[in-house]
Amino acid sequence: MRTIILKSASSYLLPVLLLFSVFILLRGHYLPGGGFVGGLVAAIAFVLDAFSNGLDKTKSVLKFHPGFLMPLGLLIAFFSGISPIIFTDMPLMTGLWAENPIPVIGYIGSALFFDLGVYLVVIGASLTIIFTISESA
Amino acid sequence: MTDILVYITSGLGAVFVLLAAIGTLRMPDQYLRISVNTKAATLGVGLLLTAAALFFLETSVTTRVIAVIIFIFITAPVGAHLIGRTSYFIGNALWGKSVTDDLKDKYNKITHELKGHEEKKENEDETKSKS
Amino acid sequence: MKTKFLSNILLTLIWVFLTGEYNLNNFLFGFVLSFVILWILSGVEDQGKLKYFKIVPRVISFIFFFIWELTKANIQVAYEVITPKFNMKPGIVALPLDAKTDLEITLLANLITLTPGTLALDVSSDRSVLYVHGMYVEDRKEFVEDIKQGFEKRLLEILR
Amino acid sequence: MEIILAIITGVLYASGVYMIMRRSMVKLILGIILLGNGVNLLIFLLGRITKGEPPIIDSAEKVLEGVYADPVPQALILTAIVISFGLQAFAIILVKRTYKVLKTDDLDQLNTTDEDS
Amino acid sequence: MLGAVLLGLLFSFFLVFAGSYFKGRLAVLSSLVPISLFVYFLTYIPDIAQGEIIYENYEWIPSFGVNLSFTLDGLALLFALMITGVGSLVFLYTSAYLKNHKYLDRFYGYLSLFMAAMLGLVLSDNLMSLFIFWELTSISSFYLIGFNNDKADSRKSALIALGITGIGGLLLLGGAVLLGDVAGTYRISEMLAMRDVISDSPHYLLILLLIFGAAFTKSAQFPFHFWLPGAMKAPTPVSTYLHSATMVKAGVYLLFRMSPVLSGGDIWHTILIAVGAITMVYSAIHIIFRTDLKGILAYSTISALGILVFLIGIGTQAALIAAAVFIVVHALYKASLFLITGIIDHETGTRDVTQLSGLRKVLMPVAIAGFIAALISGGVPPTLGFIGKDLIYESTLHYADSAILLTGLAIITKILLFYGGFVAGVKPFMGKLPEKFSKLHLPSPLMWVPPLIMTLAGIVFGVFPGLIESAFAKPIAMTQAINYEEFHLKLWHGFTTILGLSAITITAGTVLYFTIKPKHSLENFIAKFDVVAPKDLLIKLSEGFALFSRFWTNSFQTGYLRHYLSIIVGFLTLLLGYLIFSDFSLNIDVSTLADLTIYEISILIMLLLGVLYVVFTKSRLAAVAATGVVGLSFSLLFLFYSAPDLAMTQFSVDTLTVILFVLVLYKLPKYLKLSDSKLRIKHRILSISFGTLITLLILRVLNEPKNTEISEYYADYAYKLAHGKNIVNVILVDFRGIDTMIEISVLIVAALGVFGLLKLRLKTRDKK
Amino acid sequence: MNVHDFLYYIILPILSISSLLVFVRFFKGPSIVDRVVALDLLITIGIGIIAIYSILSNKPTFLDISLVLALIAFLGTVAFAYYLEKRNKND
Amino acid sequence: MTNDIIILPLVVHLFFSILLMFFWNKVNFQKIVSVVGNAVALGVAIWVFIFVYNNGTYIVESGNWSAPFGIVFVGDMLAVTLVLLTAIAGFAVSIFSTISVIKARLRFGYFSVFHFLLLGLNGAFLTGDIFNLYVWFEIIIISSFVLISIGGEKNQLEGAVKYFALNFFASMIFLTALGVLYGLVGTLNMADISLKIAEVENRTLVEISAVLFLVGFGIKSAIFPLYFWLPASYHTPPSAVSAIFAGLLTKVGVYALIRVFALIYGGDSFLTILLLTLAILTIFSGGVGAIIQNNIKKVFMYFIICHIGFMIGGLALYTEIAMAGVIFYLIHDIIIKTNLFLMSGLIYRIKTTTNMKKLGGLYANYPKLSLLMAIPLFSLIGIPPLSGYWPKISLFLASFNAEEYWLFGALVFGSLITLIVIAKLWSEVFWKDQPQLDFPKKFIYFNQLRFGQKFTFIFPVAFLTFVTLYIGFGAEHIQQLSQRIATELMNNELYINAVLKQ
Ligand code: NA
Ligand code: NA
Repeated sequence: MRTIILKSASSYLLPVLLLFSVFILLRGHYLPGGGFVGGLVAAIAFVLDAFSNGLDKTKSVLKFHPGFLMPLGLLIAFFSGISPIIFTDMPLMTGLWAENPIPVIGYIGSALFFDLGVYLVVIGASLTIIFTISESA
Repeated sequence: MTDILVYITSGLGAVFVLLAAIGTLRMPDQYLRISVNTKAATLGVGLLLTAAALFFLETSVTTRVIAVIIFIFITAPVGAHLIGRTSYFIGNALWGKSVTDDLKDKYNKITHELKGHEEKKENEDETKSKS
Repeated sequence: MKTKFLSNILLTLIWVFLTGEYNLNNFLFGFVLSFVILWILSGVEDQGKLKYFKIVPRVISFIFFFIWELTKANIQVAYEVITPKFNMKPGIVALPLDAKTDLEITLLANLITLTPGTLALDVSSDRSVLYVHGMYVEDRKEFVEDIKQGFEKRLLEILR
Repeated sequence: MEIILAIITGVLYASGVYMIMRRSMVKLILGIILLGNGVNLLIFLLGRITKGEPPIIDSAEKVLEGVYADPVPQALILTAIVISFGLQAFAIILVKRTYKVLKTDDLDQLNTTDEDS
Repeated sequence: MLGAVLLGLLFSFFLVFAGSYFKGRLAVLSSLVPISLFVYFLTYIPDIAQGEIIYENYEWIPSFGVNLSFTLDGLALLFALMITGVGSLVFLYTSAYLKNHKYLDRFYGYLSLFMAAMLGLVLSDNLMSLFIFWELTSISSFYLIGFNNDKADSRKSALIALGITGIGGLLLLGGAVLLGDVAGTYRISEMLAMRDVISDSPHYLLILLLIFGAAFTKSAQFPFHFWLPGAMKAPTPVSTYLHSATMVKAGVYLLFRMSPVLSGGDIWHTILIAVGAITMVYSAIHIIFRTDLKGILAYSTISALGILVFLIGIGTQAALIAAAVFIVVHALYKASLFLITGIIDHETGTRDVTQLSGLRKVLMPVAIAGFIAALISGGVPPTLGFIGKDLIYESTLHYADSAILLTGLAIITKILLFYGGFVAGVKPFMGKLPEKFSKLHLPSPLMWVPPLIMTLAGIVFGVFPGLIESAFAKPIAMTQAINYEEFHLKLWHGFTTILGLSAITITAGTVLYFTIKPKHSLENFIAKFDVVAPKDLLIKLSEGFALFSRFWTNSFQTGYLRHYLSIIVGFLTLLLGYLIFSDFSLNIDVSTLADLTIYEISILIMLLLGVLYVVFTKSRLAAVAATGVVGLSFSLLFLFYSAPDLAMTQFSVDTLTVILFVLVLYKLPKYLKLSDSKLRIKHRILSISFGTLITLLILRVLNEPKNTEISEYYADYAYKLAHGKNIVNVILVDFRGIDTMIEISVLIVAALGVFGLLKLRLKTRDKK
Repeated sequence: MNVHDFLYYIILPILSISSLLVFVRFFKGPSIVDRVVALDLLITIGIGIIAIYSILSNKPTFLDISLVLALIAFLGTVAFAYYLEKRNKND
Repeated sequence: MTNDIIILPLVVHLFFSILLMFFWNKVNFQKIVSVVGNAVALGVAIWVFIFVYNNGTYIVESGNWSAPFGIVFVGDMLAVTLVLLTAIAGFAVSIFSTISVIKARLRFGYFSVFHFLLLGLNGAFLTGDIFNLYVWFEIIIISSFVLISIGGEKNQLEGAVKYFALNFFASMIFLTALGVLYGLVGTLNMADISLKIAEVENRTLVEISAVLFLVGFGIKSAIFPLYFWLPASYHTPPSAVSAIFAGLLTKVGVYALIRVFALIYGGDSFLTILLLTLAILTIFSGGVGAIIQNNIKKVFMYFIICHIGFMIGGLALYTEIAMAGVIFYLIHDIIIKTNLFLMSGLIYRIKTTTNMKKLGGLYANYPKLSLLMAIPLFSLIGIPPLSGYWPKISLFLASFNAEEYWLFGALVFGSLITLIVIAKLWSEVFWKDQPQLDFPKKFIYFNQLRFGQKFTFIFPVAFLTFVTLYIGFGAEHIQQLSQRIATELMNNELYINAVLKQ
């Protein structure tokens, strides 16, 4: 859509929304949120941008093709799932946790990486879907 | 003290929201409805959120409330603008008692390009002649 | 480069607000996070050129002006909504623009929209005209002047 | 309370099923969405509902005590929602593509595959 | 014996790969396989004549009790020699008959496969392995009947034959399984000891019916006989080998083999006698109306098979001996007649008996063979046929109360068979040679020597019945008859009733031969009755069945999605309705309604109306917007009922769905009012019933107590062990992390699908 | 009357009634624009309800949900506008 | 590693699907990697099979949470057998795909989705958690949706829409069942459900949940009257896809029915009658459907339905013998149905059609290939001693013992129809002379292919045929396995004790 108003509004919203999405992701283990909703928020931010600035612009803004985020995210989730098999003698998906919590994020553990994988996959998948539709619409 | 503020903000907020709702129901055309609802609701919800911030009085809550309010204040008018112009595209007529429609025939039907230049000149002329 | 850094700091602050944890660790984390986001988004042009010190007092006065307008107009609209008869004289008015940049136009349009009784419908493709829907367009010149002298002028003072 | 939600669930199932039996592909998808919502509500309801006690441990506590909502159905529904989203997204595109190729939204025009050839 | 069976199998496999060498002149070498087997089995005669029974056992699939257990007794030896003996001659004959045929190697492949299967069948002591070989004969005969597979007729006959024998096979499997279960073993030799157990079993009748079904279809008993004349489409060697000498006798063999095990009840005798008698008379009468040589032979074969079943039904030692001897007799003369018919067909190009005469002038040795064969068939002394016929009369004459009836039927049959034998074996050679046949000359000896050998054997065995007696008749009587008594086969019994009956038979047959000439008018006359003949009835039945199949399939598989869905929903509604109302009770706790707050109520109203709006709105876009309302209501509802994560997710997902919809919708046409109102009302009733049942179901489940062990565990350990406080999230990423991993995979696949669906354009040439 | 009661017995009912009123507009239409506007307003009211509800249940974290709601509501409006414009163009 | 041995097949497939996504555009690389991946999966499956065969039921508790609190994977004999069969079929189909699926499809993630599909199947077989089963089902159906519709033209899309709608509905019913079950017992672990459901007093509700499962799984496994989507959709995608669908997709529904009914609802009399009736009608409908078809793919399609009826019938009888029959049939069916569709793909490549009326002369042109194809066809019929024959012994016996003569009749009917229709097919496709065909231009015919390409076409068929022959001639091994599985199924306390470590 060719409207300056939307365009400039969204260019300010985009980074803030991305920040918010990470926020939602990180707090998921303690409060409502998590990788899925976080990923959706991020995806929505980009979709918004695509609506206002056009798809090509949004694509050039994104460092990665969204299609690449899907396997990447799944790979992260996959590795966090099988890391107990590789590094310890525990069954898959066993939580591996750092001894002490770190600030902001809390305990660092494989579950967090898992959620990060979810986050990336959701961004990748949602964007792939929506971008594809927009392109062929 | 904060209790009273909570009463006031939440009460006002609710009233504005109610007004927006009634307005949306009553107003005779799309543009008026958009007009009424955007502000009343934005103000109303802003007040309601403020009430929450006042109630909790925690920085984390307050900052979050501010974030939401700012967000709403940015997005609501943009949304109104978008849906308003769309309404014009799809040919929703103005209320019968409307006095003027400067947008008439300004949109290119195919490209949706919006003319403005001639209008501006006209206006400038008027302004000049006035001063 | 400078604006990037400022945006980075700004985002970091937003992060700190959002999380509500005001400490160095969180600040650093937010900084890194914002940096990453900005890096990913490096295509986005920065339009904001912030000149903090001049702007702050004007912003404050503007906010008060805006709240005043908001309240005034809200009462008017409230009255309109509640009373059984409609006294409005609505219409779409072309508002010639002095605002030039995207940011200026956008802010102006948003403020107009947020003020009850007026709704910024669209900007002409050459950015010369803002079409505004008003509830009370008794005199269109007055209507135009109100906005131009009120919102637009004050806004441009802040932004330029 | 539960009785009303049960009735609404029933309505969602009925509407969903009714919609997927229409001829329009768009209605089919709307039906799928309604049905999906109905199923989520059913799981939610049968997991027993609790007002205002989300299964989140207070920041000061280490275990969840007292009255709290059963987190399991919530987790299940979350998973189901996401999965349904994937399926619905795909279905919507399928409809689009089908329309593009067959130039119809009418499901009744889609019966050549059942004819013997 | 395993080796004997395997030899044929291996040879046929060998031909698949080395077949090209066995065409042309080398083809005759194939005959070495049956010949060597024939010789091999001949060597067993002394042992068997001594009363020995030879067993061989190889473990195969003990879990099923299916093992390769072979037994060689008199009955098996009789069949084995017949199979390999006739087989040898047919193999030789074929090398000339199908000389230069493109697919001669395949033909030999099928033939030796068939021979192996048949050998396996008669040698098996295990009912299951017997069944396996039984099926193998059906399959190999399918290939043999359909050998000329470029002809639609051949293909059809092969199909019909396979269909009928296929039913039989399945019945046999059923019978075998049941019998094995009742007897506790699949070994026939062990079943003998269980004879009483079996006949006392409640399943006895079922077993009999199943076994009979198998035997009657395979051995072409009325009313399943019709596939046999059809199978005559096959090349002559096939007709000779399968449809006279061996395969069709598999059913008879089965009855023969099982008779000591199963003949305990009256029902055994009654059914077999009845079916055998009907078959033998019915098809013998048919002979009169046929003009095609192969048709005549086919019906006379069916009749002969009827006689055998009839004899086994009588079941006395005399009858069994008669059957054994008649098997040999029939093999000798019928195989010869088929081969002779083949020669005639091969040379003259016709099998129409009204067109054929005087062929003795050009095909003398064949005429001799034909004449002898007719004598054997007519039971004229001193052929073995005479002995066979006498034995038949002897057994009917001594059968209980119905001796006269049975003997009468036997005589009528034998008279007609006499007639048939002479029409097929003598008539073509008598009279004047038509001009068009005068240039014919004798084909390769490979073709005419085999029938001559067989017919001569018929005379030799007639003159020296001791050969048959010691090699087969006695051993068979010893194993198959319930109480063995000493006996002797003789050509001359002195002037007895039986001799009188023989004289009547031969005289009447001769009279018939000279009075009734085969005529097309007769054939046309009988064709009028085809409408009620089993074959036509079956064809009608199968056409009807095809029609019904089409109706049944099309009435379900309509192609209309909503039809499928309505059936499925209807089915589910029926089941749920039945169960819910089978013990209906409803305890509604109305008191909880008091807790309802205004915000809940307004949201519920919004939800309800939103849903109804989605359903009833005429605007597609409005419907989509309404799903947004529904999503919002849901989200708030989840929030009120303690599920904030759900609230967020539900709302984001719903909005995203709406966006997708919106992006896609603008290319779609407007809603059309498509379905008719009647259907709509039907669907509404269905949907409402379904929804009501779901509501009732929920209310009933809510009355049950719920186990909270799992959620309590999570509440206790989510933080302590999994370091998270939002338990829902902990479940998602830890307790049930696998779910989530797959869930995101679903998303990925959906995205890949969307991408492919919209981006992939197949060029026309790539389509598939 | 304490804050709780005030919010519970006065504010929430007002908001609920408001949402129903808006819903009526949603029903009436007549233009799709009306419905989109109504939906948007419904969500906005929803945010208000969540704000009050978070006070009542003493769970400030619910406010985050309101942010998600606000964000997504906006996107919905944008999408509808996009759609309507595009459809209009193609006609 | 051995601690997690049971889930290695899952790890392998997930790994390869991720890997393949990273190399999105490199078609040749994808081909090689996918075949290698399937070979690895086959190796792993064999290893897992042998491991469980020797050591008995093996449990992996994901996240180290003991049952019933986490998701457990249960490698009992049934599960690992199916994993092995999946690996065999997957291996064959992946090779076949490299040559038969067009490049354009391969470029759009075909192999990746294919691995996801296999992942889903393996997961469904291995999981011990009912909700997790749902999730695996969903990855299966989304993958199959994608495979069926990508690059879809008219027919594929038509088929896909129906396939989608009905399978989605099935999933919803499955979830409904799950909700009811959770509402009754508050647990999702199947072993735990089995224990706790015995304590539920309201048996009607238990039966209702069973009926819901029956319908949910029944749609997926295509039983009467829920099978409609199958004939409409399975014949439309490329043969390699149809093959994996035919071999495994409906079977996973059957598997779920077996698992759930053996573990949770075993022996309920209402269900027995219901299943029995449905089985008979399924056999019947599949049979009469097959008779009237002219397209060989459709013929095979209806046979899928018909033969599902065999298995459901056996399940309904619910005796050890019957179960052994069902398992044997399942083993046979997976391999054979996969092969049949590969064969139809091969026939298509040779003749450009799968319509029997247009086909002909295959035997004359390709005698050895025809004989190779005859083996699976005969096995399908159940010509002894080929693979389809053996389970019939158990099924017949079980139906006699239960005095269910209608079922026996249906089994005979189904077998007979199979025999007649396949014989007809043979006669039409292989025997009949080739009718005039209007050959599409630019079509690459089988005989124009290079040797290596021909080999790639034929190898999977030959490989599966070899497996079929083994099942037939090595029936002793298969029967012992089936009996062992049947025993495990009929004594569900073995499973429960293994999972809950009681
Ligand atoms: Na863990
Ligand atoms: Na007014």
